[in-house]
Amino acid sequence: ATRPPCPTGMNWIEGAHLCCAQCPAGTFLLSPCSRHGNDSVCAACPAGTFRAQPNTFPKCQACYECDRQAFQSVLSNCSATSNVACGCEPGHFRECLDERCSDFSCLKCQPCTGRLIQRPCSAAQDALCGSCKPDFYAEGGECRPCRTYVLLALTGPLFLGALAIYHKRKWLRQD
Amino acid sequence: HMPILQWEDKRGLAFTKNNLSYSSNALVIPVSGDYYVYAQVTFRGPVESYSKTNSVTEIITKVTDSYPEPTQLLTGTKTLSEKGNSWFQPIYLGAVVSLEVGDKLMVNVSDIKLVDYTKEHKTFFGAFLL
Amino acid sequence: HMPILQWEDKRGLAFTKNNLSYSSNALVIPVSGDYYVYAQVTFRGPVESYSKTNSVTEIITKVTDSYPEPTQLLTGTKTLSEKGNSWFQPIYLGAVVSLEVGDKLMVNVSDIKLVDYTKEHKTFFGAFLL
Amino acid sequence: HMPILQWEDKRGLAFTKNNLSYSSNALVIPVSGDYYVYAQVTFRGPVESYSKTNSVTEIITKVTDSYPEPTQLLTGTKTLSEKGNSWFQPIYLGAVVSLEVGDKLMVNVSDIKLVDYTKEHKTFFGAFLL
Repeated sequence: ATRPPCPTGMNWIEGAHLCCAQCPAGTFLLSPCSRHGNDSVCAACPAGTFRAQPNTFPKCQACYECDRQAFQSVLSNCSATSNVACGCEPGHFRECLDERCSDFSCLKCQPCTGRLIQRPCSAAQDALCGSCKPDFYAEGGECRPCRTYVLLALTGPLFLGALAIYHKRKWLRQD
Repeated sequence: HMPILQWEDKRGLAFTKNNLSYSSNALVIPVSGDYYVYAQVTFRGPVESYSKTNSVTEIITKVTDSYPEPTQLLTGTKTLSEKGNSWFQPIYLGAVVSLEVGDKLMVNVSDIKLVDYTKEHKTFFGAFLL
Repeated sequence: HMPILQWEDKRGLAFTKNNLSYSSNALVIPVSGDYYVYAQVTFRGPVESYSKTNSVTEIITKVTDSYPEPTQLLTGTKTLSEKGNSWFQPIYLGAVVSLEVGDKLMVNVSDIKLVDYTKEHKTFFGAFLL
Repeated sequence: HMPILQWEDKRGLAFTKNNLSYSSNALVIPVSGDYYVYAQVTFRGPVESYSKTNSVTEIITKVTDSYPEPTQLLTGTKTLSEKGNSWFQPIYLGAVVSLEVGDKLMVNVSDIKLVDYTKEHKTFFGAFLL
């Protein structure tokens, strides 16, 4: 079908066989123009749909939704002229599925327990954990607090004490 | 029964025509004949407060007024081996089936919480008369 | 050659349309033209006395009387990563192919023992003229 | 944008029907109407000097001359769990979409280096008018 080029701001409408004015962003072409081209009938995009650019489409595009069950959060809601924008909930970072990151999962930030944080967790990437914090020692890939033996020393007497009371009460109960 | 998916039938890419209609989460067959029926469900996980899933299933079923039990027309079932981290698994089904006027077509899934409903081009369902 | 699947075309869902007929495990083309050909095979394992399988393959092939070698029309092949425990894996294929009257279509699989043929809605094969 | 696959439409199996034509890696729609559009891409890896891939994505997109942004029609995205050793993964997509004359259909992939284009029966793309 050979189509005459349309002036800027107008598109060829196959059905009407005419160049019609584009509808503004946020609207769609409800019905084509009549002969003189700029009386296109445009209507607002219904809720849940949008058009980011001037167009002569018969429908608007359906908004995406943020994957709330997979820890995504809404950065900005869908409007008549823009799709929804999704991010990750606090404590999660984005793992992109392709370079453009149009699809991504939200993964839990690693806690870096007992470690120095070289780079805090952000929306774009996980935390980077450093070496063990002072007073922590490395064992089997984990960082454990050094003062555990001090702790034991303190709890020792308490523990023994508790045992004594327990026996005393049990002994009393047996009379 | 496995949960039934609900569908958007007007907005965006969705449409119904030649009086193939959509009501109470089923495609309703307007005229008897052979139809190519198809559906894709994209499953994804993990989702919070959720135990490990080791498989996902999608079934296209037919319900006929004259027969109480739904008939399973097409089934796609896949075990998952993505340990712990986030996973995506699309299942596509499509085939020719012989249907009667008034028959209802539905899509059942093993677990509705695992369905990626966020984009219309990842999970979709349709049929056309041959 | 890879083993060829046999098909049940009388009972249940399997059926033939616009006088496509199955004979000795092949779909016979009654009139030349462009067909949408499709097949799904659900594989499952492990199967008892069976060494580890690390991939499954489904191929829709065409045999023409006038040409000795079968032509591979559509292929779906998938590696398996389910270590040891039980797995299932559907493979769906479908496309338009140009066929001549008398051509025979068949479905070959990498290993017939791994095919889940227990339910006709899990493993199916068909075609329709455009 | 994600890389776009190029298609061979003269030799071998790939062909165009009811005057659908390929030009500069797109399927050009000759007449407005509802089309069943389908594509399969077989991905395989690992590819030499290549960092770990943990997912593959195939998207069928529509480009309209008069609109600056492509529309995503169908998407298949799958995470990979085959650690290190060689893997292959087919993704099939197919559905009915409403198209206008002049619309262009393309197949985008997450990573073109992972596409197995060696055999046309493993990676294919087409459409037919209903």
